[in-house]
Amino acid sequence: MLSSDRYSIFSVLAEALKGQTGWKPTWRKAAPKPSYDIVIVGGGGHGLATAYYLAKRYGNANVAVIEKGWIGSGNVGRNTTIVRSNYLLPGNIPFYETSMKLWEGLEQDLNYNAMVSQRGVLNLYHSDGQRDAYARRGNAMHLHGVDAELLDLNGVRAMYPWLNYDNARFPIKGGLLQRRGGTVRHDAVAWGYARGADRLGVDIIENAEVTGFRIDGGKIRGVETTRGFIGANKVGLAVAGNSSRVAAMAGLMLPIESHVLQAFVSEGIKPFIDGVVTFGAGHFYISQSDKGGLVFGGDIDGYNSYAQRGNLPVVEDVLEGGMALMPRIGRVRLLRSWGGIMDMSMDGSPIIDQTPVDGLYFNGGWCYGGFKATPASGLCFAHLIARDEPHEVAKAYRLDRFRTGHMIDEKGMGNQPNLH
Amino acid sequence: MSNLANGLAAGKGASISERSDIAVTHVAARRGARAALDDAARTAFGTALPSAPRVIEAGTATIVWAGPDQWLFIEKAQAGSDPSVKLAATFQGLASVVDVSDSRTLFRLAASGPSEALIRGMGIDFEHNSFKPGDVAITHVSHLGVMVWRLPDGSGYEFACARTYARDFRDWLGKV
Amino acid sequence: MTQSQSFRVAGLGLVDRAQPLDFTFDGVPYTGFAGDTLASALLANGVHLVGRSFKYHRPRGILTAGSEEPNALVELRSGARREPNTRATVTELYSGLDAKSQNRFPSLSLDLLSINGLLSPVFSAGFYYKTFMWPASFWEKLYEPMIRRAAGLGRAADAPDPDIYDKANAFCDVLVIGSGPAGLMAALTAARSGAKVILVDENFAFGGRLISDWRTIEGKSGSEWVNSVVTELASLPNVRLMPRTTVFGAYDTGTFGAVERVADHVAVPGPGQPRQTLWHIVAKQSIVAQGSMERPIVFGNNDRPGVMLASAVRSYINRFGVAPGRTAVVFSNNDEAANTIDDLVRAGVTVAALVDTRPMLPPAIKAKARKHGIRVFEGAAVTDAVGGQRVSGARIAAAYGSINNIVCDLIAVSGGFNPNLQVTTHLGGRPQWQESLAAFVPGTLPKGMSVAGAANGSFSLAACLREGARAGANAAAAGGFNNGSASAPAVEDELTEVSAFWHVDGAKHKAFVDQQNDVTAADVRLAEREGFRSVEHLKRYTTLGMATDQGKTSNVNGLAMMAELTKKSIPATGTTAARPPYVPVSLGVLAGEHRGKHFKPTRLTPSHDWAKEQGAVFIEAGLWLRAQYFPKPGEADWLTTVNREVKTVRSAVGVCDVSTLGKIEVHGTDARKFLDRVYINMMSTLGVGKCRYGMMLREDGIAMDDGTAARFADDRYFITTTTVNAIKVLQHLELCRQWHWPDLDVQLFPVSDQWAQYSVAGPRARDLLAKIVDKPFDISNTAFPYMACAEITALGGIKARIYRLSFSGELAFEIAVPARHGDLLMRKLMSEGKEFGAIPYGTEALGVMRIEKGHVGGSELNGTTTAADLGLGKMASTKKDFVGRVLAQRPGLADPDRPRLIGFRPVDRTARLRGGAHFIGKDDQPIAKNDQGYMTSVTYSPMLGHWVGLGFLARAEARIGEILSAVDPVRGETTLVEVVSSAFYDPEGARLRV
Amino acid sequence: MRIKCPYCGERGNDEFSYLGDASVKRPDPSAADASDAFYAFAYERKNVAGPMQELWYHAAGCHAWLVVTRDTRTHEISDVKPAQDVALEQQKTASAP
Repeated sequence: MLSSDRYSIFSVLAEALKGQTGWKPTWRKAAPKPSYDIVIVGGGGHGLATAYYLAKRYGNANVAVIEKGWIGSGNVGRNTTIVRSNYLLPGNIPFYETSMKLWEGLEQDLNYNAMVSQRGVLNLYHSDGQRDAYARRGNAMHLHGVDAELLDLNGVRAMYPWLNYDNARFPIKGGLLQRRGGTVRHDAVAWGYARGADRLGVDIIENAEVTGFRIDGGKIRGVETTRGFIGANKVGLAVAGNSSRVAAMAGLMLPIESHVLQAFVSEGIKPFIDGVVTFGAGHFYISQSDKGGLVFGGDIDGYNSYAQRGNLPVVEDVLEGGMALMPRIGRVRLLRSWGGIMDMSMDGSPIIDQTPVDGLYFNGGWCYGGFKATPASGLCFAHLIARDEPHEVAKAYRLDRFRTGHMIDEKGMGNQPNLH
Repeated sequence: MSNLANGLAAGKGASISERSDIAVTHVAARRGARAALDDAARTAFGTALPSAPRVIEAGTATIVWAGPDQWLFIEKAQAGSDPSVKLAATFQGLASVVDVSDSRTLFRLAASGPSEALIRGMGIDFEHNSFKPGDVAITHVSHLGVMVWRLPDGSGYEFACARTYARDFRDWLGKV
Repeated sequence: MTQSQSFRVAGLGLVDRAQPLDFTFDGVPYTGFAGDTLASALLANGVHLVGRSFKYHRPRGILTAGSEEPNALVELRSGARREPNTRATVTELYSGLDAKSQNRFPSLSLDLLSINGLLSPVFSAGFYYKTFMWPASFWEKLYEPMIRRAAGLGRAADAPDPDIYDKANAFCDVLVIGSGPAGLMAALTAARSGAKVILVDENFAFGGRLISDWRTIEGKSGSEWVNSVVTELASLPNVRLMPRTTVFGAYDTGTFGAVERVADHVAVPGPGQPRQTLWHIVAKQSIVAQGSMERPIVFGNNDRPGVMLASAVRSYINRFGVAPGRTAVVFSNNDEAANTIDDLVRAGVTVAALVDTRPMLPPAIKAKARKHGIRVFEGAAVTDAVGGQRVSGARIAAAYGSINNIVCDLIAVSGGFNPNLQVTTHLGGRPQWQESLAAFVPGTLPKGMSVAGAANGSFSLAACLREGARAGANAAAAGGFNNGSASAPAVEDELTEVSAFWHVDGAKHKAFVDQQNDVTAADVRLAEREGFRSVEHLKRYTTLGMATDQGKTSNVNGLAMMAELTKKSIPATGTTAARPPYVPVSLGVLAGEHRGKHFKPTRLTPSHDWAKEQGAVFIEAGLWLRAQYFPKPGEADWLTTVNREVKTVRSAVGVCDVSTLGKIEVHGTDARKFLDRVYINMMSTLGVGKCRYGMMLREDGIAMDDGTAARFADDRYFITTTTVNAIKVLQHLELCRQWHWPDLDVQLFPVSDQWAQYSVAGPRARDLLAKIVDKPFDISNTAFPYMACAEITALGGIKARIYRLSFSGELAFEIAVPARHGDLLMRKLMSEGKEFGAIPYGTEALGVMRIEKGHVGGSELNGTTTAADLGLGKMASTKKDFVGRVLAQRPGLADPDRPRLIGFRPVDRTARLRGGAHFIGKDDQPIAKNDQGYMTSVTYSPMLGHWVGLGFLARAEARIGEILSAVDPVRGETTLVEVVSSAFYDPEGARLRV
Repeated sequence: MRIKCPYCGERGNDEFSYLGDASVKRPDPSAADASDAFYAFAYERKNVAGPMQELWYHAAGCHAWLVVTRDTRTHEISDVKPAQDVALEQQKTASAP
C-alpha cells in the first residue's frame, strides 16, 4: 500500500480510488509546548524555510514557528512570484544564486511541487547607458558563475515579437536575460516548507501573536504570545513587513521602513507571455501564471504604510507602463489588486544578523525582493542561529553596515527607502 | 516656436490664444520682509500681495500668487524697458526678483465658464462655483505641471506651463 | 429564422421591440432587441449552452443576470478588439455584435477536453502540488506546457488595442453608488437639499431591482417610478447621472475609482470617442447602495445550463420579457425567491414544483402555489439537476426521504442574498456576520461612507426606500445641506424570511461551489482534511473565489461549508473582505491616453525645430528629446558623423544645445552661506563675475550631482545641475532651505526653461562669439578669462548671459538667451560661424569629448560613488560643514582601497572597449574574487585614433601603466587594457585657457 | 489619498513626493557625537505603526515641504503644517532658555 504521505502521481491515483480521503493534514495544527531550543517568529516563507533547514541541515528539530495568523499570510502569499539571481553587487549575487540553486532542487527536496518554472527573466533596456549598466550586471553575474545574456533588439524581438517596438516613447533597444529566472507558485512554497518542517518534528503554531520578549540580563529567554509564554534559548525574527514593530518589543530600532507595494492579476487568458518581462522605461513588470492570469506590478506607493493596500496613482502608473510596453493587453481586465507591506531597508538590501540581545536573531529588510530569497534566507538564517556565525553567502547582510558605511545599494538611491 | 495656439479649436463661445507679448517677473519675499514688502507693494501697486492662491489686477500688472511668499508679476512687454529691473528696484532689499518671461508659455482661454471637458480634465474641482474668478491653482494635468488662474473679471482662464512642455500642453488644452 | 426569439414573452419587459438588433454567437445569426443584454437575447432565442468550464470543460449556461456571472463568458468582438471573458449578462446588445464561446475544442457542443471530467477523481484540489515532480527536468519541457495549454479561458487580442481611453475627474458632496430603490432615494433626497450629487450605476439602465422585480410604488410600476425619479434628477443642475459606470474601488480620503463604458455598447467607438473613461471621483460623502447578489445552493449538477438564480429568472422575465424555460422548478430557502412563482406564471412558464428547504413555508406563499396548482415540497431539496447540455429534470429529496424526479428545463435556485458590501471593505473595513439574514453585512465603514438598502442587509423594498432617503439626507447634512426631507414613499410590506442553507447532502453528481473554477464540494472537504481550513487557505488551495467572478456567487457558500466541516461558526472561520476592483476593469482604461508616444510628456529645447530642419537624429534623455548627432549626406554611419563633429570642434568651432541643464537662481543675503552648506567646495569665496565647478553630496556621503555655480552679485548666484537631476536637486535644495535651515534668507527660482543655452566650443569660438555679443562687451581672454561669467546683451539688445566654461576641453563659452530667442541665436551662430567652419554637434560628440577629457557623467555619478571615488576628494572643503560631510567619513566610504575613477586604453589600439566590462588581473581567472572594478564610459577617440574608457579600479592612482583584462562575457569579449590617466586629451588644459 | 496643502488646498497624493519621518532632524555637525547622531538621523527609523509625522513635498504645486501627521495603519491624515513653520518653531524652542 502506498503511503499517502509521500506525494507522487501514484499516491494521487491510489487516493483517487478512494475519493482522496486518505490524505493527512499538510502540517499538524500544533499547540505550543512550554519551551523549545529555538523559536522562529513568523510563519511566512522565510520563517518556515528557516525551521525546515534548522531541522534538515543543522540537526535541530526542537523548533517552533509561531505565526500570528495563518501560515503564508504575509508576503509569501502576496507577491508576484518571481525568482531570479540577476544582481549586480558582490554582497548580493552569491546569496541570490544560492537561493536559485535551492529553488532548482526544491521540489525533490521537499517532495512538494511548488511549480518552479524557469522560463526566463528579461530586463529591457532603452538607452546605451542602460545597456552598459546591464552589461556590468550581467558580467558580474558571469564572474559569479551565474547565467546572463545581453540581448540586442533582434534578440528581444525573437522572444517577444508583439511588444511595442514601433510606436514607443522610449524604444526598446535590448535586454538582459537570465534564462534560469522564472516564477514559483508562491503559496505552495509556504505549504511545502511547512510540510517539510512538520514532518521533521517542527511545531507550527498558528494564531499565536507575539506580544513581547522575555529578556534577562541581555539574554533572550522566550517569547510572550497570545497563546502564552514560550521559552526558548534562541529566537529568530522573520517578520518582514512588521520587523520594526516586533523588534521594538525587544528594544531595537532598525534601519527599516514599512512601505506598501501593490500587485495585480488579470483575468485568466490563454497564455502568451512565456517568461518574466520588466520594462526599463517605466515601473512595470509582468509574467503569466499557469492559470492564465497576467501577474504584474510596478513601483511601491512611496509612503510609510502598514495598511495592506495602496492608492490609484500607482495603479495608473503601472498600467501606463503596461500599455506602453504591451498595447495588446488593453482589453484584458484587471481581476484583483492587493498590497503587501515591505520591509524597506535603507540600502535596498536585506539584513540577516545577530542583534544586541544575546540569542535574538534578525532576518528582514527584504524590500520587495523577499520571495525569491526564501530558500537562501531560510538556509542562512538557520546557519546563523545554529552556528552563531553568518553563512558564507550572507556575510554582507550585517546590521551595522550602515554605521560603517558598507551599504549594499543596487540602485544607488541612498538612505531613502521609498526609492529602492 | 511660433504661436502655439494657432489652429486650436475651442469649445462653443470660447477661444484660445497664446500670450507672447508679456514680461513675467518672479518675486519672492526676503526672509522676514513680508510686511515691509506688502507696504512697498501698496505704494507701488495699490495693493498688498495675495497670501492665498489668488490673482489681482493691479494697474498695469497682474499679480499671481505663485507659492508661499512668491508671486508672478505679469506686465505688458515694452521695448527698452525691463519690468524685472524696475521691480527689483521697487522691492530692493525686500524681495528677490527674477525675470522669468520665457520660463512659461501662457495660454488664455476666453470663456465665461469652464467647459465640461475642462472640468473633467482638471485634477482639481474646476466647476463654475468652485474655481471662482481670481482663483489660482498650481497643479498638474496629464503629467504636465501647470499654473492656472481665472481672470478676476470672469472673462476666462490663463494657463501657464513650463515652456519646454508647451506643445504637449497645447495638445491637451486643444482637447478640452 | 421563424423560430426567432421564441422565448420572448408578449407584453412583458422593457426592451424596445421596435428596434430589433442582429447579432451572432459562434457564427450563428440571431436577433434581439434594443435594451437586451447578450444573455437575454440568447435566452430569447432559446440558447442556454454558452460556455465551457475551466478545468472539466463542463457545459455551462447563464446563471445570473448581472456582473457576478461565473459561466456565461464569451469572446466579444474580434481581431484587435477581441475581449476575452466578457460576461454576456452585462453586455449590452448592439447591432452587429459578434461573440464566440471560449475554452472548447473543437466546438461548444462537442468539447473533447470534457474528458477531464472523467479524470476528476485525480484532478482534485491541489493535485498539482503532489505530482509532476519526477523527473525534475520534465516540468518546463512537458508538464508545464501541458498545463499552460489548458490555462485561461478566452484569448487576448494579438494586436495593439486600437481604441482610446480617457481619464476624468469629478468632485461632489455626495456620491451614490447604485441606482436601485435605496440609491435613487438617496440621490433624490441629497439632490433636493442642494448638495452636489453623483449617481453611478454599472448598468445601462437605472433602477436596479425595480426594473427586474414586479413591484409598484405610489401606484406606479417600478420602472415608471424609476423614470420619474431619474427625470427629476436629470433636471437638477447639481446632479451628475452616470449610467454604465462601475465604481471599482474606494481609495483613501474619499477618492473612488470608476470606469464609464462610454462606447462598449456600439460596435466601434465614434471618431475621437473613448471606449471607456477612468473617473477619479472625490466625494465628501458616499453612499453605498449596490444592493445584494443572490447566492446559489450547492447541489449535484448545479452547474447545468438551465440552472439559474431565481432573481435572474425574474430579471429575464420582467426586464427583458424572456422566459428562461418552459417548465420550471423553484428551489429556495427564502420568501423572496419562493415568490418567483408569480413571475413564472405571469410569463406562461409552467411551474412544476416549489422546493423549499424550510420545513414550513409562509401560508401566503403556500396558498399562492396552491392557487396555481404548483406542487410544493417543504423541508426538501433538489439533490441533482438531470441533463447534460441542458437541464431536463430535477431530482428532489422530499422531507421524509422520498426521491421525486420531476421533468423541467429550468431550475430557479436561491440560497439567500449577500449584500454587495465589497466597496465598504476596500479600506480595511471587516464585514460582520448577521445570523438572522444568514449573510455578512457591512462592518466598520471608512470616514464619510454610509450604506443603504439591500447592501446594508435591509432587503425589503420599504426598508430600501426608507434607508436610502435617510442616508441621502444625512450625507447632505454632513456637507451643510440641511433642507432635505428624508421621507420615502410607502410601499406594501413583503416577506423576506430566509433560513440558512448552503449545500445539499446526498447529491449523486458533482456539486459545484465555484462554478467557473470548477471547485466542488468534495474539494472543500479535501482542503479541510489536509488542513487548509482558514478561509484564505481554502481559497488559495482550491482556487475557490479566484475566478473572474471574484467569488461573488461562491465565497460565502465555501466559507459556510468550511465552517460546517470544522464545526466552527461562520464568523470564526473567516470573512469575505474584498479588494479592488469590484468587477474586473480593462487594463487600457487604467492607462488612459498615456501609451505609445504619449507614455510620457516630451520636452523640446527652444531650437528643436531648427535641429529638426538640419536632419538631426534625436535621442531620449529623460523626458527631453536631444539632438544626438547631425548626419551629413554621404556619411556612412553615426560614428563617421560623430568623428567629424568632434574633429571640427577641436579644430574650428561647434555649437551644442545645452539648454536641458537644470538651472536654479539662488538669491538672498544668505545665498553664499547656503551654497557653502550644499556644495562640498566653497562658494562664498567665489567672486562676482566668476563661475566655479561644484559637487553636491547626499546626506549619506555619496555624490548626488555636479554642475557650476556662477555669481552675478553678492546676493545672486545661478547654479546648474545635470539634465537628469534637475528636479531632484531643486527638491533637495528646497528641503535644505525650508526644513534644515529655515532661518537663512535664501530664495530659489527654478529657471531651467527660461534660458536657451549653447556651448560654443573650439579654437574659433571667440571669433564666432565676438560677432554675436553686443559691444562694448570685451570677450578677450584678458577681459573675460576662463571661468568668468557676465550678464550682457547679444544680437543687438537681447538680454544674454555668457560663461567661460568648457566641458569639451577646448576654448569654450556657454551663451544663454531668453528661450524665445533660442532659435534665433542658434541660426545666427550658424550663419555667423560659417566663415569659421562652425557646425552643430550633438550629445554623442559632447559625450566623446567629455570622456576624452576624463570628466564624470551619469555613468560615474551612479549613486554609489563618493567624491573621492570620482577623483574629486580634494575639492571638499575642510573649513566648513556641508551636506554629506559627516557620513562620508564612515570607514566604508573613506576606505582608500575603494575603486577610483581612472582611464583605460586598449593595449591593441585597434581593439574596442566596452562599457560594463569588469577588470581582472591579466593572468587571472574571470571569477568574482578577481574582480577589481568596472568600465563606466567608453568611446572611440577620433583625436587619439583609438578607443578610450573611464572606469573604477581599486587603488587606481598607483596603478598607472598596469595591464589588466577587461572582461565582458555577456558580449564574449576580453580585451587587454592599460591603466592611464583619465585626462586623455590635452591633460594640461592648455587649450581651454587661451 | 488626498493631502490638504496649507497653501494650495486638498490635492491627490500624486502631486506630492515623500521623504519620510519628520521626527529625525539634521543634527549639529560640530557636536562631539556628530557621527553617531548623523548615523541615527540618516538610518534609524521608528517606523511608527500609527500617527506619524512625515515630510511631504508639494512637487506639482507650490514646492512647499510639509509636515503631515498621518496614521500609517489607516492613511488618515490629521494635520498638515508647512515644514518651514515647524522648523522655525523648533529652532525657537531649542534656543529658548
